[in-house]
Amino acid sequence: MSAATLFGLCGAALAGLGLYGVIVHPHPLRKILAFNLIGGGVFVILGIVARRGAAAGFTSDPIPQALVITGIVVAFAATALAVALVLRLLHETGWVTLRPDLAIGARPDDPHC
Amino acid sequence: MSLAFALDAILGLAVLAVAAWTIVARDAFAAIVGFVAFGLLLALVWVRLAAPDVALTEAAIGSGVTGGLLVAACSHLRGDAAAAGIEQPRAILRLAAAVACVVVTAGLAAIVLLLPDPAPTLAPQAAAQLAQTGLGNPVTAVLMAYRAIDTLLEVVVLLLALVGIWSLAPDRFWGGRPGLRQHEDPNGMLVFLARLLPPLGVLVGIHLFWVGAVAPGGEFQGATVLAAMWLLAMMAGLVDAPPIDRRWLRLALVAGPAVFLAIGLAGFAVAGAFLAYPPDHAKLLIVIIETPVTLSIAATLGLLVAGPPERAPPG
Amino acid sequence: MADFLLAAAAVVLALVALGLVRVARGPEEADRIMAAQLLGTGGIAVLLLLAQAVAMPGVVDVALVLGLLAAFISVAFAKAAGHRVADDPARAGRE
Amino acid sequence: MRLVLDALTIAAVSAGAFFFLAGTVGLLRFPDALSRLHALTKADNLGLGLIVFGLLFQAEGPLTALKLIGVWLLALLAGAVVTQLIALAARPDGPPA
Repeated sequence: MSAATLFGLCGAALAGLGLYGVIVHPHPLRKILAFNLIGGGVFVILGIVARRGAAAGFTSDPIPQALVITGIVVAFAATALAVALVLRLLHETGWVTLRPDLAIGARPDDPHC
Repeated sequence: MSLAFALDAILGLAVLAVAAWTIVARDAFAAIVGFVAFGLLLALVWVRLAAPDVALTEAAIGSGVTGGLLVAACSHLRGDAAAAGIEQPRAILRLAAAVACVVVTAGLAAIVLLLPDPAPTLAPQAAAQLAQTGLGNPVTAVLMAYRAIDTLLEVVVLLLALVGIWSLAPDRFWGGRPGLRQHEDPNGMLVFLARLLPPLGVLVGIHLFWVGAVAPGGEFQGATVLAAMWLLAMMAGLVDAPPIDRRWLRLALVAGPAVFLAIGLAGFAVAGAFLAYPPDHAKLLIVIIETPVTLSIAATLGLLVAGPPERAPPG
Repeated sequence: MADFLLAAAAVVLALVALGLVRVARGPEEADRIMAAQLLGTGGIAVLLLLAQAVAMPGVVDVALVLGLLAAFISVAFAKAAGHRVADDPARAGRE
Repeated sequence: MRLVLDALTIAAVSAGAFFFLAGTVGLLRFPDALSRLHALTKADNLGLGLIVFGLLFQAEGPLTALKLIGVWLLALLAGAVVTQLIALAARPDGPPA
């Protein structure tokens, strides 16, 4: 088995693991972590596409590489925004869950103090 | 089994083990440590896939800055107050999710195993035009010349994310400083590191930005190192995050995209298309774009980690 | 020579990866951070060995960046862990 | 000449790998946080240091060599400070009197 195939299967497993975490983890911060695992897996699969596309003296096809670099940066931006949303939710409600019975105002005290 | 394959197998197993840990860990902090280790190992994977540019990005952003962001969030969310009101999913749901994810993994694995041979590639096309860009690094050529519009939009996405985060600030804090004031570390060691490391980091950042034209590196990698050094100085309490309504700050944030856009529009006049460079000046223009873009990205990344303003503006 | 360096890289990687068991075992935050710190240093070593073994000079820059960011993240971890320990009522008496 | 350099590299890199072994074993086997930290610092400083030292004999050109040394000094500096911070995190009351 070639290194590309090995890491490709690795990426497939990462995407699966991450998806599981996104579904079953009740805590939003852990969901965000798991989501980044999915991203990592997808990026690695793109990476082996680039690796297999090595040609013209390049050890790896530059176009998928550029895609992945853009993807990593955008994934970070999305993560930062998601984290900010979770923290604001905590400020507002004292909870990090969206259960309707725990809506805004259900618990006035702020755990930050 | 060859040496190289043994190395790759160890690496792959380690990546999967750490990833699994970030999912199963009880404590969020432990999971985040695992995630940072995951990003670090992923950077090694990218080196093994002969993609050092991506390895740089993963090590800098995927592991480093994202990790810093998550740790900060974790210490905000500590205590059971946050965890309260969260109910664990029932076993049946977990089982269903596990089955679904196994199916997804199997599907992706099948795709990986059935990838066409010989693999399709755009490398020859990228190589053919490389000379015209005056660049030596094909990845930078894709980011800054062939698909410069993607990079322009990427920088804009970073800015939009920052606008989104700032707009989450409570009204009373608008125009204030992000985060909580960090007091200088009493025993001074952190201050010592935060005084010594940033100069080196700035040097490395500029180096990455500069060699990006001909070797692995580029403005995103360089900017991330600069942002990390800024954040380190903030953590040590040497500098404070700037109030978000400062004009110089806003200028620093938009300078990169503005210059990028201006040169892109100028492309209509000089080369007949948006973001088209006249062949003999391509590299010069790319460097003119990259310099402010690097600074803007660095400022944006730093503020993305710093988060929304949490202190009321003075006065 | 390349083979030896590749083997050395594999050995060091296996060792530091093994050390990651500490991330899972803990028991304290400090222990978890230690494993990450070891992985950081080991990762730098592996990168330098690979850069020489597969003749990819650019990889040395990756090691450089890894060193800087590992320092940054370790500081963030240590600060956060310090706060968490300080807030831990069970250990408040030691403040 | 080449042979001598290769021999030096093999010796130094092997020694470095040994210190990583020591660091890992210590991290996994030592009883308390501070002694584990002590083991970690050995791998941090000597392990990487010896590997860099070994690679110097293979480096083509002084610039690569300088960069290698720079990486090591960086890791040394960061490691020294970070391990202290970790120790404080392990004992918020500072070192025992």
